[in-house]
Amino acid sequence: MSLIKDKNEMKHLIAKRVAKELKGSLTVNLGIGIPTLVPEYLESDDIQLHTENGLLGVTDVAEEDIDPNLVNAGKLPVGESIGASYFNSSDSFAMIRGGHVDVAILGALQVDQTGIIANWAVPGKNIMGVGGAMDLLVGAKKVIVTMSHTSKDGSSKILKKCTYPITSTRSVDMIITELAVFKVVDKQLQLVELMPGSTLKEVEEKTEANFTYVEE
Amino acid sequence: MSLIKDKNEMKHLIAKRVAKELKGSLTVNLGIGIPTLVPEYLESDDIQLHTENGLLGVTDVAEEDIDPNLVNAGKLPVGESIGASYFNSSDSFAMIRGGHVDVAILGALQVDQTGIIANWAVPGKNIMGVGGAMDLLVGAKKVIVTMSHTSKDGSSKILKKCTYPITSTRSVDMIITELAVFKVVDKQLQLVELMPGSTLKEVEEKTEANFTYVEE
Amino acid sequence: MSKFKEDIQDALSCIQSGQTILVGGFGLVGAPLTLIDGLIQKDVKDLTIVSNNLGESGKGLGALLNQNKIKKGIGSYFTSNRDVGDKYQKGEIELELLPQGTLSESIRAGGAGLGGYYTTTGVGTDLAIGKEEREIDGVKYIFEKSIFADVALIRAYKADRLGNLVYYKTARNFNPIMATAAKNVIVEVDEVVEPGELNPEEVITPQIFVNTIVEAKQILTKEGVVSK
Amino acid sequence: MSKFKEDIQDALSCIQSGQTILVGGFGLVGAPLTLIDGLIQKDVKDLTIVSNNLGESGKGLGALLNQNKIKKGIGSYFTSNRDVGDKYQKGEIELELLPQGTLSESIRAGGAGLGGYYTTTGVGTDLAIGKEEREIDGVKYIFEKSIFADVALIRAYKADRLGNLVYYKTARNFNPIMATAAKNVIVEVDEVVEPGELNPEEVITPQIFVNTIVEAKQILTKEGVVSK
Repeated sequence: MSLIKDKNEMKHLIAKRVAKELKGSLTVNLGIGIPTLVPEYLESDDIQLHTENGLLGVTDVAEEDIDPNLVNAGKLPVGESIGASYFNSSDSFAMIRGGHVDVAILGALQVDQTGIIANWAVPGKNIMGVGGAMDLLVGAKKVIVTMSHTSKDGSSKILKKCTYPITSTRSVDMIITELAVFKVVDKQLQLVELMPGSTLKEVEEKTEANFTYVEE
Repeated sequence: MSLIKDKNEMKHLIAKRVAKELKGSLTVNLGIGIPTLVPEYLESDDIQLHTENGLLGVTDVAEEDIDPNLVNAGKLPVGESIGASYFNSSDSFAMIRGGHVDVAILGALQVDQTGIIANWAVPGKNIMGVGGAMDLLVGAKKVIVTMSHTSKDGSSKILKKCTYPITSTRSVDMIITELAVFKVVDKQLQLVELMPGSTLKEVEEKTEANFTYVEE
Repeated sequence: MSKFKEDIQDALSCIQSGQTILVGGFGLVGAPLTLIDGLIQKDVKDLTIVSNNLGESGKGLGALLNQNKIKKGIGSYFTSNRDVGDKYQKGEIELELLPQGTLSESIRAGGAGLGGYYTTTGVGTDLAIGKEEREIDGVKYIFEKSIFADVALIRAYKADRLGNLVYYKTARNFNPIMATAAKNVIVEVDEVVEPGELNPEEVITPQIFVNTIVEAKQILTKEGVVSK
Repeated sequence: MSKFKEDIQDALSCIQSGQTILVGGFGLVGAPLTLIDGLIQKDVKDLTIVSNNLGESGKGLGALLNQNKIKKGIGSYFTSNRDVGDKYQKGEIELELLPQGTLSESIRAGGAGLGGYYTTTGVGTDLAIGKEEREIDGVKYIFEKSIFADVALIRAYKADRLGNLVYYKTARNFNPIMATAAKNVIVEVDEVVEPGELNPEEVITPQIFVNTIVEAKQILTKEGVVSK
């Protein structure tokens, strides 16, 4: 049984694990939610953060330096790094879709066992927002999904097949939850790591999708 | 018989007549050749000159101020006006094709009696350059053609039908030669003005195309 | 010739009911709040609004929405204003949802005189339903049409009197591309300067695109929107 | 991490025979003359060169042409170098002529991950032969494919060590769009500065696009090309 006490701790645990994947010189786009916590844990000085509303070189900002006209895609205040640049929305998505962003870290509602994700719509509810999710899925060289392993009702979010509308036909590369780290290789899930306090048995119980366990 | 003594005088006569068409606040793209002489005769202070290699706000430049990195589409040195702006080639042609340039003044090899022009290729010679001619033809709100009325051998350049490859299916709006000014209305040529020293008889003799004479 | 106008309603006089209007901004950031306020004062209806969001609840375009002046919204993320969902449920507004990159690219394409383009974004998803799919060099794309509007309402930081514009930080977003894609482009700015005060190398929107300039009177601050 | 390299051949080490290379510049203005010179020194052949012109006779890309290293040229105005016509007559080079707006738009589309687009330019002319025609909202367009290359050789004015670029006057031309449309982007600049010295609002090419920076040693002056 996972040792995590609350949702906030879970989010930080996942963000910290994501940060370990980001080594060397990379351009990384961070989605809304858990991904925005990743910068706290980055070890490389050479990571450039991209936000699709038009800034390459996102940093944290101190409370007293908050500028209402300087925000990330989640509309939260950010700062600009040394060597940053601003651009318009079409140039920003040209970067994304054109394959110039190395890594995208996204949240998801569901992932299937081939690595296809659903993260923009829920059937029966109005389809109201997609933002940059579909663009990031087709464009980023590597996509890492962060999410809680199960829904509030305890049901698995890693499914044989997504029941919500998919975001792209492209499989993500990695899934990181509070329980496990999966890689997607040849459209198959490989459990490559158990998160602290998690057991294979727990992951098996809480994962609907088929997966193999590969100790790395 | 036209009173023009030499080719240079002819070019200036045409350029001066073109300038009379440019009134009020306009953005104008100037082609290579005769069009580049037009600015000498402009009366409006409110004409902004566009060059497709990436500058809005072209001016003349004094010999001592020539900058090798500041040229027009004919690769001739130019200056920049107060309120000028630079942009890349795709943004420049977005302006042209997107209908943001008010007037294009172009040279032509041939014009037909519906106002279709040929100005980029000669059959039997290698097709080697088109530059921005086709873009300007589809994009500029108004197109004025400047050219000598006849070829070196005396044959008409205003024809029933172009024998050279056409530049666009769009008819130009006006043709200005050393002998006459034509308007193109509903795909028909209207002779609206005789140039100084020119007679209707001479224009009729030297024009293969059908046209009507409309005294304005 | 100066494109500056003192009076907001005078600046908006070209707008009529039934028109398609591009509105800049990412949420309230970089949104032309003064011009939107002018639109709220104006007697128009049946507008098609192209904007990433329809503001927030009761703020920016959200206030226009609550006046029932918007017939249709075209955007990428309506979720930021819960009123949009309510109106959609009641059948009081049509919505067209586009991926954000497709929204921005379609506007750019419209301004650049293109008819449309092929993008990988959305292929195989519900947002591709009804759209032509085409394989080019072994890759699947869908066709997206360009967007060109009657009017664009945008926000910039500074304008010279000719209409050259520069922007401020992430308030740039959709504004420069919208400036290219409408018959009438109206911009609100924090400051109007004389021609020559903006460096020609640093102009983001050349004056060719801008019809009318007004001074911003509604400003986004840390404390929210305030009147100047 | 600095992207600066001292040695030109080191910078060009990614280039191989048979590749497609974008080369910036409008004639010699804004052309990466130092990198072209490096290519002249390098043992490669069968290159496809995408550039508005193939230099002037014996200058810039014209010198590379005369080495018979260019298998194919894609551009809009080869007329500026009479040697191109001679080689074409002899069957020593393939040429693909595109309207200048189509050339630039195809490069931008390649960099933006698009498969192609519909343009009005060229409709009904000889340059539309073999291209799909399509009517959209009553207007005729032709389909043009995007261009994406192995390498781009470009010229800028200043770079910071991260690779952010600014340009100088009409030497900008094709360079910023080519920076987006190749796997490897190599830029020569007049000056390398420290990160932070370029204003983030004024960067034209964000560093994400740039792989390698070298110092320009061949400079275009009023008196022609000189070695620095």
